[in-house]
Amino acid sequence: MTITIRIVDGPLQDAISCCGPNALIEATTAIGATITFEGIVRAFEGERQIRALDYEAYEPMASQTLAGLAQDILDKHGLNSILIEHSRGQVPVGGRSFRFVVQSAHRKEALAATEDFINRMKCDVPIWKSPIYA
Amino acid sequence: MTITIRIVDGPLQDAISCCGPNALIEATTAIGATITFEGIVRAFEGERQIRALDYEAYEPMASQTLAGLAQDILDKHGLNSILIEHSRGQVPVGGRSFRFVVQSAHRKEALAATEDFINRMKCDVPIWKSPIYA
Amino acid sequence: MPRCYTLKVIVRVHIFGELARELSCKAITVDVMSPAKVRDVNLALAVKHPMKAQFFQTARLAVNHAFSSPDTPVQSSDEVALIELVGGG
Amino acid sequence: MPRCYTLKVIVRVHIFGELARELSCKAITVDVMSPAKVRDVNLALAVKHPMKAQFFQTARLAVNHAFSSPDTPVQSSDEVALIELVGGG
Repeated sequence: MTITIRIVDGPLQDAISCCGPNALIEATTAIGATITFEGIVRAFEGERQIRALDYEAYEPMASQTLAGLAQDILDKHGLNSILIEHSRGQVPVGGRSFRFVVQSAHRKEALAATEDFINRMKCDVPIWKSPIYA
Repeated sequence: MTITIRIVDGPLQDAISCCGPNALIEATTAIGATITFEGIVRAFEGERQIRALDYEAYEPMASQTLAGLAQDILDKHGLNSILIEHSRGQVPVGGRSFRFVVQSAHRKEALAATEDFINRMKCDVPIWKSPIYA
Repeated sequence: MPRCYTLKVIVRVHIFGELARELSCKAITVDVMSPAKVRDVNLALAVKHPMKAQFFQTARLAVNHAFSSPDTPVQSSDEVALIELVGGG
Repeated sequence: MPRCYTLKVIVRVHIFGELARELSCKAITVDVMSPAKVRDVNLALAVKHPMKAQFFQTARLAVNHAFSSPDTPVQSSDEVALIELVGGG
């Protein structure tokens, strides 16, 4: 069981940093499902066009809270691994600012964990975003 | 709105074939969430160790059913795009046999669509798997 | 004039997966009376395989790559497939 | 012997995001009486910013990077942060 938390400056890379998704997290033949959720910066905040979002993370609390939440979710759903990457600083429109990767034996718990995590993250993780208007 | 269906011989590649996930599906600044679900062949079927799964697809019905289901889900949840890749033939333990990628404006509909699709796929898509024991 | 003969429809039903392995074949051929419907094919399959009669009587059949209803007409030229026990992914 | 003076705790509360932009600062410093609890800090924030009193009275504070309860003790050396209106991802 592996938990990886990364706060990354600027937009996240296309693929998870380092190796392939399997190699990266856990190479076990018991994994039957992987879900990757990615958050991407959209061109509009409400009615107004933006060129980027600026993310402010209160560290080390942001990482600690993400790790604590990941551990909760991992235990609750009986998962194999969770990886979380979140941007800090500016991410332009179209860029990835958040990635959540879960690996588990079956698809059911992977899906439930993804939903659970994303709902809870918005409340408790001290990361703020500010629009930078176009 | 794009729907892509691919039946691939053998295991799926690490990344979605061709370009990055964004470029591949839809490059629009309205996309705020991407979910990638991947099914991976596990080492055990029940108590018995396997070395691979052999997938048999009844074509063109398999592709047609996947496309019809994808269209339903896309319309129902108001998504931007769906990509589906499914293996045919042998996929060894640890290999990817299924990939579902959805892009939407918000995370909520992407999550709901992923769950909806995976639940419905198991019932209606004429693809059978047979264990190849170790 | 009385109708003294029946027209026969020969239907080849493709089977897959576990079922194909169990029966050691890729298709089951059955004869049904014309005009034939999907329900007749189900019944003919059940008669041919009495050990699995209950399964065949209600198994889901596709005609020309589309799921059918019991009243869907079936002709010899149609491609019929039994789409049951599916489990991709 | 009567206690004729109060000990004062100076608490610096870090603020972020929209709130920091609105108040044009990164932290709010408040004085509270010793021994201080988180509820005292909330109240002091409300008193200092009457226009946002209702918000500050119930805003969630973290003490040394952990979410607190109203009765969590606070000292001058503690790192206090207001974690409200969070919205990462």
